[in-house]
Amino acid sequence: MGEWFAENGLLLGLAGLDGLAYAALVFMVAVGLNLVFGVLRIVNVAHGSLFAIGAYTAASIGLFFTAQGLPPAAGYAALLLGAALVGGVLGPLIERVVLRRVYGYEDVLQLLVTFALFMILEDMQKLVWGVQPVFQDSPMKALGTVEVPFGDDTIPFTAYQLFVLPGVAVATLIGLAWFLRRTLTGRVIVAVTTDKEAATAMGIDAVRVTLLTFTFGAALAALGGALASPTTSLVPGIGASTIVLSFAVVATAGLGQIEGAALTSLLIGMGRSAAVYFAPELEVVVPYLIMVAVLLVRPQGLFGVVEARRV
Amino acid sequence: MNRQTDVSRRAAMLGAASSGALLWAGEGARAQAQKPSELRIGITTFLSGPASVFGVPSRQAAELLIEQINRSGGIGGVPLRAFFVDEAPGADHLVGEYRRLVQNENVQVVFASISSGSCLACTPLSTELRKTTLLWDCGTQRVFEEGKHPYAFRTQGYGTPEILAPLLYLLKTKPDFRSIGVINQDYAWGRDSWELWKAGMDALKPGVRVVAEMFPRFGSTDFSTEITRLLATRPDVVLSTSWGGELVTLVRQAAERRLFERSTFVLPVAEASMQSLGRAMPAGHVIGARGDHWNNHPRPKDPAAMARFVDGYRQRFNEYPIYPCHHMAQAFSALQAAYAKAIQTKNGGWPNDQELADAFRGLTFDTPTSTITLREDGQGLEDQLVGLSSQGERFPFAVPRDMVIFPAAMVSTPVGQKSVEWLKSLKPDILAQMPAPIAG
Amino acid sequence: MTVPLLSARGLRLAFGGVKAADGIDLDVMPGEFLAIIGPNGAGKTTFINMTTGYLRPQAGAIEYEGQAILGLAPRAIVRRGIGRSFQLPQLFTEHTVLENAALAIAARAGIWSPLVPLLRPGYRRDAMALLARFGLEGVAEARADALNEGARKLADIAMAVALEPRLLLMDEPTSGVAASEKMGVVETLVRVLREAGVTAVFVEHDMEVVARFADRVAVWSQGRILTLGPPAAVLADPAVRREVIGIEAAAAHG
Amino acid sequence: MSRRAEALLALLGVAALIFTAWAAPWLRFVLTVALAKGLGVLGLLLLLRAGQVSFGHAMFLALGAYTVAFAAPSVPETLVLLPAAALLAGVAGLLIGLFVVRYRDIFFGMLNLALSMVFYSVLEKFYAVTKGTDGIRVPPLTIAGLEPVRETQEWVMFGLALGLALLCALGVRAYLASPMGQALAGIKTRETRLEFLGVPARRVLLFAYVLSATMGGAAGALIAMTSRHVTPQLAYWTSSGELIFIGILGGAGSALGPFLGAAAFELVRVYAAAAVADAWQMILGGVLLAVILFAPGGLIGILSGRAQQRPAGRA
Repeated sequence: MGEWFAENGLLLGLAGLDGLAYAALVFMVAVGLNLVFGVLRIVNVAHGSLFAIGAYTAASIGLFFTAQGLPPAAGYAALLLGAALVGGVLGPLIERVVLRRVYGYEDVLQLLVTFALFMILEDMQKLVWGVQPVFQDSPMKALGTVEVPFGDDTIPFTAYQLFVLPGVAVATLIGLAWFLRRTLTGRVIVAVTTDKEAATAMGIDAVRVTLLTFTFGAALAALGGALASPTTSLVPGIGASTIVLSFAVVATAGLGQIEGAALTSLLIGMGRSAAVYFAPELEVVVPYLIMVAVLLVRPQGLFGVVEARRV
Repeated sequence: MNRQTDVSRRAAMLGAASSGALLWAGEGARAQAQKPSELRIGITTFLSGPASVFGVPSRQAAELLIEQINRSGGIGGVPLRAFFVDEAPGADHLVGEYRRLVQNENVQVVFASISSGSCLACTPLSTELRKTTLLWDCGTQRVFEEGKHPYAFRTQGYGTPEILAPLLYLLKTKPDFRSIGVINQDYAWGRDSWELWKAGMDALKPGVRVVAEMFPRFGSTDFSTEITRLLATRPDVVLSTSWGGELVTLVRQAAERRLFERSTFVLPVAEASMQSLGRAMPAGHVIGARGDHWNNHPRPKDPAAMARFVDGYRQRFNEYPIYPCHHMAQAFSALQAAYAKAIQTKNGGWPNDQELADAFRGLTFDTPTSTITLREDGQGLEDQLVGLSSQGERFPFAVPRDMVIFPAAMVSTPVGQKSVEWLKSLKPDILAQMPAPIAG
Repeated sequence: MTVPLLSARGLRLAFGGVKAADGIDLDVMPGEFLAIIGPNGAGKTTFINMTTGYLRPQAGAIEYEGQAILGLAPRAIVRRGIGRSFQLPQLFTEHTVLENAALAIAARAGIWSPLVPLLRPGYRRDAMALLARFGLEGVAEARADALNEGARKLADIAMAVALEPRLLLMDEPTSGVAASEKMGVVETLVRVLREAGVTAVFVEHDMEVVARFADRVAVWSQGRILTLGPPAAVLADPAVRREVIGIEAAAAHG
Repeated sequence: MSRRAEALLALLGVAALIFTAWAAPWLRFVLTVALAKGLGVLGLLLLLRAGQVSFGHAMFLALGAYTVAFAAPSVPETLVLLPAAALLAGVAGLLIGLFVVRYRDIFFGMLNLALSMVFYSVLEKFYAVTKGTDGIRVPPLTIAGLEPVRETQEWVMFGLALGLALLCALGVRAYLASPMGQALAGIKTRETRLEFLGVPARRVLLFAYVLSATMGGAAGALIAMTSRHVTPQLAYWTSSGELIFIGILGGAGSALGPFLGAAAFELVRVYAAAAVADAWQMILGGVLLAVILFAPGGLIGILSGRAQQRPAGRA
């Protein structure tokens, strides 16, 4: 064991750096999904589509800015603008026009409504953005690379991957924690998450909270997509693979738990990149194995609270 | 045989009034054919999902070609009409669609599939339903090496030449490489192409160290971990047969982190992604096109035809055609040639399914760049053009320089042999047969 | 001296800092009707939950018919003959009352016959007979969630009785029942339980019900038993009147 | 729906299926696959009865399909492979069920999803054995030792699927009416009460789970034998989503629902794909949305005139 570490310790360190960036992106998407699930109790399959549309929108705005001759830093404004636009327009639209009609329906129907939305939005992306890969990497290029020492060698990492992604994720985590615990609106969201009936009985306007939370969750998904867009090329189908991973995070984290989502994302990110180095055939199943293992030990998820069954 | 008719008769009786239907549907491939009012073609291609990157341009090419052919009188005076089918929902859905095309839309020919999985699922059906099927883009060597398909023909090259040509090119231009890392998509093509490459490489240059074998999930959007691993292990050569959005992402992420400065890349399917990458594609790496149809082909057989197709496509769709468009054009070219041959054989009569298939066997047809011959097993022989990536004035994206045109027969597995076995039996003297590079 | 049917010794259970059971000792005698009274949060329901295997005490022992039952799963305890009803009636809300009753009948007989309908003639007859004992035959075909509270309480108890328990623990059988129906509900269930010879422990807030129907009363407070005795004596106890009934009266009016 | 109406509907459905399969030969294939999927959905419906949504049920269909693909070269006999696939899926259902029936709601759904994705990855990753995403081709099979011609083979598979569908629909109908089936429905509304009736809720759910896995295995085997090609896509999460889709489209209220839903689903998909090959997904999504919003009882609900009845809210 010690020998193995001596040999592979450095590689493990590199894997950690990669895992961090990956975890940051996973977290951005999963935390929004988890927040929405906490309040609406709907597993929103269309969350992945919001991620994809956020990415496409941010890239389009970024390309437009570049075409206007704006400096690369404007790319960052494009990311935020894209996320805000998608969250602010699509979020309320989906919640008010579709989801609101099915509250009180059986879980499976609510879930399927979002599945239907997912199918519609997937084809819509194709109609709007076509099928050729779209990319816009000026935000990543603007920051250049950082040489990370590796034995006698150095390995270039992009500063975007090393600092921006984890930085935004940590800021989101801290900001969300502060928002949920210290602001009135945040506490209301927590109250509804914990016990919707009681919260409504106390006079909380559940309709408003629901709209707000969904919009917020949609914006987080779109921001995740926007953040991912400079590092990847956007093609049809990126939403489908993102969402299924977020499902695993939500169940592992515990419902509505943002710290749980952060820890789970970190576990998944690290586990995945370690797998790429040492057991590539496990790469895809790592998130699911983590989930099964966690639920075996903690049936309510990492940070989940046992829901009191009233008798 | 007796047993079969027995069961058949019983089923006919069981199925109440169905005996009529059995006769009707059992119409043989040898029945006399009437000249139809239109020549119906079923085309399966990816219209959704990640592979629509190939599927949609090829559909556009097909529509353009059909218009052109119909404007000049169709085939044998019969106008063409295409029925497109999306491959994305999977093989089980596609085999149903294949049946629909044949049994309901009454297509005369099916152009089947980008995905190897789809081809493997469709070719047996071509035998069952006795319908001529052109494998217009899929590359798996398994189709014709593991079975006989009298009604299936591949109007382009396939995995073995598409891998062997870049390998030979690498061995010739960078003979002293000692280590290699591979990063392929995790599906049949990614796996098969590595197996082919490894077999050839071990035969022609034994002792190359494989420092990383990575098969990230099909549809991956991030390769930073894989790139870090390649940066850390410093292979002389990085092979990737990836395509589409994944190749674009891989190249951009690798270029940003200067992996292209440490290792020589070999990208056999690069051509389709060059436009998306534009100036982001680094120069001096081995790139292939699954054929010989690079836009800067040094000596196309019919430059006018090449220009007509490329310019026509560009005018309509505002982008250069990529290799699936060329493969689609090859399928149409083969179709025209085969019908011409069959109609001539029949003295002007319209061929039935059997006669049409007979016309395809051994057929030679023109492409803008060369000619392709369909061997007796149905496999087409397409030349391979490989070179080093370079950026220039003429195109806003990378095209090859120092191009080598590999004659198809040189790099294709002989009929009746299996690719991996054949590659293992290669001797280094094959390098001596390699034509000289053309500057471009 | 008769042997107690149920005997609890030294039960302790705390949730965080709240002591829901702080050394409970209690014997339930065969055939008696024992009422448990006390303010909310005194640990009355906790006692029922511990006895029926729903909660596990941190310390103590429970014997039923001379055998330890602590640590058994609820359904094992049910099978030994301890039934319970719930403050919030636990009916299968999407089933009819008849189906609810028939499921209880089937549960006693064993449900592992996947191809014979639940409402086979035998079960239907037994279920109707069961409902008739509780005066519920008129609502047999109604969906369980359409009943009024009194009927729901009776249906809930009927399902427990269907298993032919020897001891029945009832958690507030009259709470939420309209005042006009309350005595009718209690009279019905006391009649059925007496006929069946079931020993009963019930948590109750209505002192009139306690005074009329209980053989003994246990007064609960902060996880302990304050007093235990015949209703007349206990309800007359000034401490009980002040600590328990006073609060009850105030709560009832608030 | 009354017994007579249901029986009438079933008869009409069978007649319509046979007529369509006879009149349009290419639909015979589509309908066979639809019947097979309906069988898989029927299993899923059992779990829905308990209020549990398995988001990974397609793994059992894939298991059945791959059983056929792997075993067919050595045992090319339909009447052996079909029960073998069902049995194997049932055993897998028992093993997986022992684990997942301890969980409810989203945890149940997501664990099933996770396990199906693990299975999907195994099918995809172990290329040397499974041929990866290319999938495995199923050789022609014998039926009771005979090798029928293609046309007859198609009819036999259609008949087999139809027979099995009817048999299972009747079986499920009886099961759901039995005390066990009613207890299963009790898990959805009052699981605590079940425990206090002395009924082990987990075992009730486990029985349903094994049953649904077995039907899933049979469904997968039928699909493999009909399409004669299996790919890992069968186990992907969207395939599981599709099964739930079909269940709701058809209506969860009757054992006929899944088959009605599956036939409608396959036909809509085929015709949508034929009409607009690159936006069929959007059409399916639109249909699904419309059904949930305007007819939550599904097609069965519409047919029995109860489309207006809203589903019960969460208790």
